[in-house]
Amino acid sequence: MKLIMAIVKPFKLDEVREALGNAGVEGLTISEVKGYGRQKGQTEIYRGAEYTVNFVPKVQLEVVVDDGGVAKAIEAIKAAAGTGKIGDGKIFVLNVEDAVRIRTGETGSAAI
Amino acid sequence: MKLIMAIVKPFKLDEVREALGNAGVEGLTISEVKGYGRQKGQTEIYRGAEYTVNFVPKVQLEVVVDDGGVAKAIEAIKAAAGTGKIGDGKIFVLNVEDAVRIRTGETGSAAI
Amino acid sequence: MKLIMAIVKPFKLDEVREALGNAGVEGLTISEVKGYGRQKGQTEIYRGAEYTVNFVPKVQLEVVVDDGGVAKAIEAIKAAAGTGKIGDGKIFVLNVEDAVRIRTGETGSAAI
Amino acid sequence: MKLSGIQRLAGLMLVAAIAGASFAAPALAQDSGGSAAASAASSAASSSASGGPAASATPAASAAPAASAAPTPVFATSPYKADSVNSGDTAWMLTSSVLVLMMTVPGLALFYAGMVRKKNILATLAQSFGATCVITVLWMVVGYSIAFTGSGKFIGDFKYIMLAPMGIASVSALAPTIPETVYMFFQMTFAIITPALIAGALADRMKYSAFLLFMAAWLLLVYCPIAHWVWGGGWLGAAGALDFAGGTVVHLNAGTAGLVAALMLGKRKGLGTENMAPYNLAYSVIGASLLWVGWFGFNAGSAVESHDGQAGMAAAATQIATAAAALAWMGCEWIIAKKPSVLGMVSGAVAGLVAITPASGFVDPTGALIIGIGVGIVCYVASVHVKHWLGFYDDALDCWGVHGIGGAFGAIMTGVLARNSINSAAHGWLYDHNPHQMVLQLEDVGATFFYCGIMTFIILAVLKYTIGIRVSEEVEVEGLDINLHGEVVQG
Amino acid sequence: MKLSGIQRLAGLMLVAAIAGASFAAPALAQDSGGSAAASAASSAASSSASGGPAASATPAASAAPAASAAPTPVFATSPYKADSVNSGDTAWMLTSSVLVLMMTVPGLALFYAGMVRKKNILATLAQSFGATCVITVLWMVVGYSIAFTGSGKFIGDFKYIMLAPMGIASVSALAPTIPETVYMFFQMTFAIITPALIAGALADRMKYSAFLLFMAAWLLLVYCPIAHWVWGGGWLGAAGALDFAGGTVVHLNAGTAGLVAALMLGKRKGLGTENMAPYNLAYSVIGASLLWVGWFGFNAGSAVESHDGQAGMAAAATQIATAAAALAWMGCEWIIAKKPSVLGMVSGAVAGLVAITPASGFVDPTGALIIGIGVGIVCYVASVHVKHWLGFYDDALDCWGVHGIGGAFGAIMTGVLARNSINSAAHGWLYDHNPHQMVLQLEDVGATFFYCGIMTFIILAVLKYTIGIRVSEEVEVEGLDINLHGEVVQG
Amino acid sequence: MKLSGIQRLAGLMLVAAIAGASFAAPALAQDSGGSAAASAASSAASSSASGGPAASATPAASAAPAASAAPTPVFATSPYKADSVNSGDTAWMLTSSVLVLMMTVPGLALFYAGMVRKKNILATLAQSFGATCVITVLWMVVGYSIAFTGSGKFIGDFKYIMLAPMGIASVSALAPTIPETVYMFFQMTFAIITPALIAGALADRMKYSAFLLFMAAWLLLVYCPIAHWVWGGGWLGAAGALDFAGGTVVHLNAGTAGLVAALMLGKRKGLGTENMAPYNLAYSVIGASLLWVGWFGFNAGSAVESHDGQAGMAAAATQIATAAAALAWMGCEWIIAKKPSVLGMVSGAVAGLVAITPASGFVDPTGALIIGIGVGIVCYVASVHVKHWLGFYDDALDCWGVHGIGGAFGAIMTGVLARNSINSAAHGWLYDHNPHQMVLQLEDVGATFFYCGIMTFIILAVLKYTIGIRVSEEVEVEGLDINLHGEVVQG
Ligand SMILES: Nc1ncnc2c1ncn2[C@@H]1O[C@H](COP(=O)(O)OP(=O)(O)O)[C@@H](O)[C@H]1O
Ligand SMILES: Nc1ncnc2c1ncn2[C@@H]1O[C@H](COP(=O)(O)OP(=O)(O)O)[C@@H](O)[C@H]1O
Ligand SMILES: Nc1ncnc2c1ncn2[C@@H]1O[C@H](COP(=O)(O)OP(=O)(O)O)[C@@H](O)[C@H]1O
Repeated sequence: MKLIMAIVKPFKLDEVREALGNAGVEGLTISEVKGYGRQKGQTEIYRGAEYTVNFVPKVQLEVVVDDGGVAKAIEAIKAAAGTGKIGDGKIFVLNVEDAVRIRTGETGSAAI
Repeated sequence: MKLIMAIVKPFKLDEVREALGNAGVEGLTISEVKGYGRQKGQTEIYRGAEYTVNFVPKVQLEVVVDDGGVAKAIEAIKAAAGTGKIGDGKIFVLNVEDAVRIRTGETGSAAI
Repeated sequence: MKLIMAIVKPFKLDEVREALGNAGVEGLTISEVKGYGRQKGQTEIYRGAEYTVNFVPKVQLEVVVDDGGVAKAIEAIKAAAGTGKIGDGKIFVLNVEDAVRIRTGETGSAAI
Repeated sequence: MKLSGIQRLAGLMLVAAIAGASFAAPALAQDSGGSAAASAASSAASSSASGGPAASATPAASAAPAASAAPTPVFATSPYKADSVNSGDTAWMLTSSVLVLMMTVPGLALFYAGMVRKKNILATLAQSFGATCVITVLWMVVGYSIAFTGSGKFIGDFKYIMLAPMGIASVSALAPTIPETVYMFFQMTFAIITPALIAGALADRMKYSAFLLFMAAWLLLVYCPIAHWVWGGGWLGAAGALDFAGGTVVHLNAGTAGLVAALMLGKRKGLGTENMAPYNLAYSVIGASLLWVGWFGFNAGSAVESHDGQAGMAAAATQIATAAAALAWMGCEWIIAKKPSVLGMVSGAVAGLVAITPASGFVDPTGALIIGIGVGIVCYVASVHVKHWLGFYDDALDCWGVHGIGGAFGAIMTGVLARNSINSAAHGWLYDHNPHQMVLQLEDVGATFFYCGIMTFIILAVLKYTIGIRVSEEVEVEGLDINLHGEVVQG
Repeated sequence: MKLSGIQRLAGLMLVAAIAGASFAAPALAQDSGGSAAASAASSAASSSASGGPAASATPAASAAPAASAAPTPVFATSPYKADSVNSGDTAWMLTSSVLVLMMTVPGLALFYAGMVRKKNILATLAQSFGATCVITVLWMVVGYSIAFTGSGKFIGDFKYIMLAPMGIASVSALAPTIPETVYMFFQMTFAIITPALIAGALADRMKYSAFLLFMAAWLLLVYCPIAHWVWGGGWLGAAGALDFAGGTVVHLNAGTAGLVAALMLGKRKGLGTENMAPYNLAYSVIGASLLWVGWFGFNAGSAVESHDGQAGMAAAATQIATAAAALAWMGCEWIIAKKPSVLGMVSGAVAGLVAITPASGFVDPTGALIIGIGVGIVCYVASVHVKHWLGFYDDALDCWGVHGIGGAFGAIMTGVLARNSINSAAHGWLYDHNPHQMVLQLEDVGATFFYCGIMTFIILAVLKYTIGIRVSEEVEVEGLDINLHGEVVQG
Repeated sequence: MKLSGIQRLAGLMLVAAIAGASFAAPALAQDSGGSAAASAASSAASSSASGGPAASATPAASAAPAASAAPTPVFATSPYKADSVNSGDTAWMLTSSVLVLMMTVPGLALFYAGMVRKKNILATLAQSFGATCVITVLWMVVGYSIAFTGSGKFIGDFKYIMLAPMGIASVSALAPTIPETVYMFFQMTFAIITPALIAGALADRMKYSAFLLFMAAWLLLVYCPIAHWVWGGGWLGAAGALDFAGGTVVHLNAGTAGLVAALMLGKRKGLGTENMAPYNLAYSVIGASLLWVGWFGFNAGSAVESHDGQAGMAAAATQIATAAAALAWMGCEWIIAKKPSVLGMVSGAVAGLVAITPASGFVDPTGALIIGIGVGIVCYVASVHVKHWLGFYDDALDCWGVHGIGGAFGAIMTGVLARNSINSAAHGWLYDHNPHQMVLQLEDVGATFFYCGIMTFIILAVLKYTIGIRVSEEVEVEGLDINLHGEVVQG
């Protein structure tokens, strides 16, 4: 099993979730994060002085899938999250050694 | 060392933390996340129209433990977080290659 | 590639980010988390009764770097985040099997 | 989503319902010769009765005999000569002015800000706040002059530009017991909230520059003339239409403008797909509460005095109708959606305040109760069901659904339930057997609806094809706060 | 946690302390023949003095001679015949009514909403808002009739159902210088806030349907009768009990009901284990501030006029006692918990407002200062320490600890510090050597405590065994907002 | 950042600009023999005119003839003998007092709390709330006595300690148409907000104990004497300086104290490096709106009556200047920073309220418009550009930039635009050709600036070297809420 960690633009979230659903992903976990990268934050004004916010709001998705499902999932995310503009985000893949479904105690792929 | 990543129901947090403490875990990190899975969100009402929220509030725990402590920790979480109802959550185990305690510079198990 | 996951004190964030920048890190993702460990939370007062908050606000940084850059990055974080006081935080290193830049589709190191 | 012909049709009918009536009116007027006397009588008194904020309430005092049948002690005509400025009336009207100002900032600002998404909270507050500033200055420069001076049938004269002639001791014939400065200020607060109400239909997508220009133009071209017609000595007031505190002048007027504006702006991006639920209804509850509290300056203040029973009766009617409407809306939701939402309660309360506005001062407590229950149901249906079913306009925060429909409903019900024993200047249909009053009310509703609708369209059309009225899609997605004002609500 | 017998005992004693006194009272009354004259005198004047909101304040004017020893110019009796309706008194009473309405929405709503957890914020706001609506309608239908009409010793008559006899020119004998419509509205705002206060004890766990029914029943079966006893011409007022603006009628009454309700509902799930700290005290500060501001309508408004010095003295006393109580509570916390909490400051301020309520209008500035300091300490101990030590009731937001204890304390201190030179209708113990007044105050406290306690128990028992009063455990854990109202505060 | 000599110099010049003027004043006074008569005349009337809150406004009524040229009906002198207490004036002054109290809590509390970071929100609220309590008690104990009693040139006497002589029927010679209790309360609300304003300069870094002691000492040593000079019958008022509602006594005074305090506290940690943007400007908008609304009690209330046109004219001027200033500030930002910030709009509105404070009651609508536009620009430049350019003081929330600069600007413009036809006690430069008035205004500004500056320095120096005035660095970083009050805004 692999953990797919994707960082995308917030307003793309719904599309990405649907795309993953179509790709057979049944569960995922998201969290609101802030990103730092090529894309610079918006410039806020405070007492007339402009200053740029270093961090940009992003959404991080964490999805655990079978090794077989990784490629499909990545494709789905790329297709749904891409705008071609700077700041589209990243996808990272990590290895997961085990998974457990708390409710049933199932482990491994069965738990996903 | 392993990173145990558990997604549980918010109101179970305190119990889980205690259970882990009893299991010898001395430190952990939590974050508020939103989950998507079998359990569906609540239905909010807006101008009389009902709509279901796709994402359910969850708490994600990240605990790094020695390889030896993994089984005990998982058991503790399962026992404390389980309600038998859909949405109880998941536990994922990832391998951690190194750890550092910033304050002292200790590394490896000593840093946990 | 490795994922460096660091948990540091919130008010050190800016310094850490700069240090990482100087260490050649171009992108990173942060999230607000709560930590449990040796450092105990502040005591809030409610109707005259004091109670200690178990969880301490922390910031979690996730940075993916080439294997070569790991040591430098860790050093940078340690230097910038350290105060010598309890609660300075931890750094964990996990292996990343692949990375993708959504915008361009680049993979591997090129995507970081 | 695609729009079936049947729906478009229904939409037109909704409009026709209000429109048709007023065409019928004149004709009907001919027929109702029988009530000529009554009609004449009401016309005679109308300059005060329909005067709403402008009504010198002396008639109410002389109504004492009429009411003296009541099994309670009554007071004779007030100890004051109604033509002399006195500290009590002045105290109440200063207080009322302050209360009505509070309705807009922070009342209305919060009511709307609580219903939008986080990214637009500050921009929504900025709309009410900015409108208040622009209108205040324009009112002083020329607005008051157009609306409340001179004897024109359609607009006032321009003698009061910069309020030059208004000395420390001036008194307006429209408000003989308070200084004109106070009357000008009181009317200013009405002129402020009326355009500001329109913002409810513009939420989340209008350019701020266009918004402020729209407020300015609409004040001078729509509000001031209509206020003059009904309260400033113009043709509608003279005709005998009853509008105590602004059912048509303020609410139907703002609501109609909101409907037109919503159509010209188009729908919010993501409507139907994205979650548009209110970010922080606590703000809306504070806002609705301050609107409720301030509305006593609006309605009871419209007696323009406190030396007899009229302000008190208007206050009582206002409180009763508001509570009844909130309960009615709550009840509808409880039955249909199974849960009474907080948004529903506060919307119902505002609907009640709107509908009782033209009627307060003319109806008794039971009349207020009836109007409240009625408008709670009507506005619930209009805002929650009809809007979605028609689906071709995005009246985001229900400016038309609550103020437009509620204002028209109130104006019409005023004709039905107005009672001579409450205000000697009024002769309603039910109690005083004066069907002709209905004609006048429909005339009032129709005139406001059409004049406002057409003028609002023209103003926005001009703005649209010059500076543009809607923000870019990116701006709308990212949020108005950061893009229009460079600020955000943190955290 | 388990409850030791000693604690239960102490709990009963707390109750007995208040109860016992009132049994003693009559007996004591017999003994105090010496003060018969005084007692008679005070009875004579009492219908106005104890009238609180109902007090025609003419006595205060006639007090001028008494006070004219003061080294400052004094004004002769006011230029008005106190029996004629006038614009100044009417202006002030309209303003006061609006201020008291503002106390409940948004004041009280925010004060409580700021203290609950995020998941219950909207539900808490909905309690105050919904109660306001239900009570308004019931007051118009029959409440006013029960409380403020007729000459019954225990309840009024039913002639005023739907306020039918209340014409534009009616005047109530209880408020001769303002229209009855205004007096009815002013009293309505008191009837609204009193039951709404109880919500503080019900927080986080009551069904909304049961809550609204409870409000309705409690208004008619508890508030209206007691208001009639003390202010409407009933037996307690006639006996000479002094309650200027509602120490017992409003606060002890609501507090007692809160105590009973807390016991019948049981404790919040997770109390003691979960963190129940307020989510956003900023709301509570806004709420407390608006309560403070609005309270001048409550206390100074209870002079029911502004043509002499009584309203002003009541206002001064209110301001002084409130500040003193806030400082006293703050001081206790600073000493004991080492930090002055914001929740403590605002709770102290409210405690001060509560305790000065029955006394304002009867005490001088120094008396107000003493009452303020005293109640700040007493309520701090009751809410922070006694409650936890007893530990058998979960008075979540300290409705009993602040309103119950504070109201009783204020009523009793009124007997001690009331001063004839401030209000000619009052004869206190300390300055006017009239110990008998203490008997009357204790009688008032005891009667309210017992009648309210018993009736509240009956009402809730009926609801509990019919529709049920508490939400399910899941609902309580998930939050009332989403489950009762289908909404949440986002983010 | 390092500070270049040129900047220090400019800083000193800024101070000198205000200072120098007042040295010039007396000299100039000598020269202006030509205006001796006028000067004498104005002195004669000054005890009422400059009286601000203390002004018996009868002159305004007698101004009627002057104004009767206006093409509108005018009212003859008011129906009241101005020396008799009446219900209307009392009603308005009670209302005004309540409005001014609302300016501090919750108005000012929210205005400031919205601008700080999340970790300091509650502590900021606690500053306004705590100051209100401390000052209320001190005002009753001795403050009122020092400021508004006796006939001293510099301070009052101490006869009114504990307000002992203030009976139910007392009347102050400074306010002959209302009870003294009301006048004392009205003045108390001014005494509360003035020190509370200083908190804007202390944000995020002051110890709470030191803050409360500072408020207490500053009230008694700075505010009370200055209030006596100008309004209590002291030398400045007698000299003929015009300050209707407190441009110097309240705003320049608080602003100057803020500047000194900011210098003595030092800058906030992280200024320039950390993001100090407001956490929730919605609070600031609510606060600014309530300040605006309440300010009518401040300015129109300063007529201390409502029986003639003065309160009304003051209200009109206030509304116009406020809106104009908000638009001016907004315009500057729109042009320079390309976006009109919400913080800018509300800051501009407050600047307008500040500047019109001394002028309302003396200027006509056009004068108000000019003052509003002017102060909007001046305060924008001072708060946004000059502050950053000088960079040696951290006036966190612009207490000096808005209240200090705005108050001084308003006081000076009052001398220019005051108009005899608006207030017979005033003789301005422009309309009434009385240059000498400028001398008096500058004298007033200079005296306030120096006396306040020096005394504030002394008070803070004493506190600094005894208990200390600034929190530790850890506390500042972690936040004041948790460390000073043991609470936080959750979520
Ligand atoms: N090396 C990295 N480690 C962790 N997160 C990263 C890394 N690089 C980029 N990110 C995340 O991806 C987001 C988008 O990256 P950015 O460089 O702004 O645009 P792009 O993805 O188009 O190159 C960043 O805001 C950050 O959250
Ligand atoms: N494949 C997955 N990857 C990441 N998180 C998941 C995955 N599946 C489930 N989760 C998380 O676990 C939570 C509970 O899962 P759900 O299917 O709702 O109930 P259950 O765990 O009882 O099957 C989800 O809300 C989500 O946060
Ligand atoms: N085993 C662990 N797994 C995950 N996070 C941990 C672990 N131990 C500590 N942390 C995180 O590191 C933070 C600091 O640890 P703490 O023990 O308080 O101080 P120190 O790092 O100085 O030993 C904690 O608040 C927690 O967020």
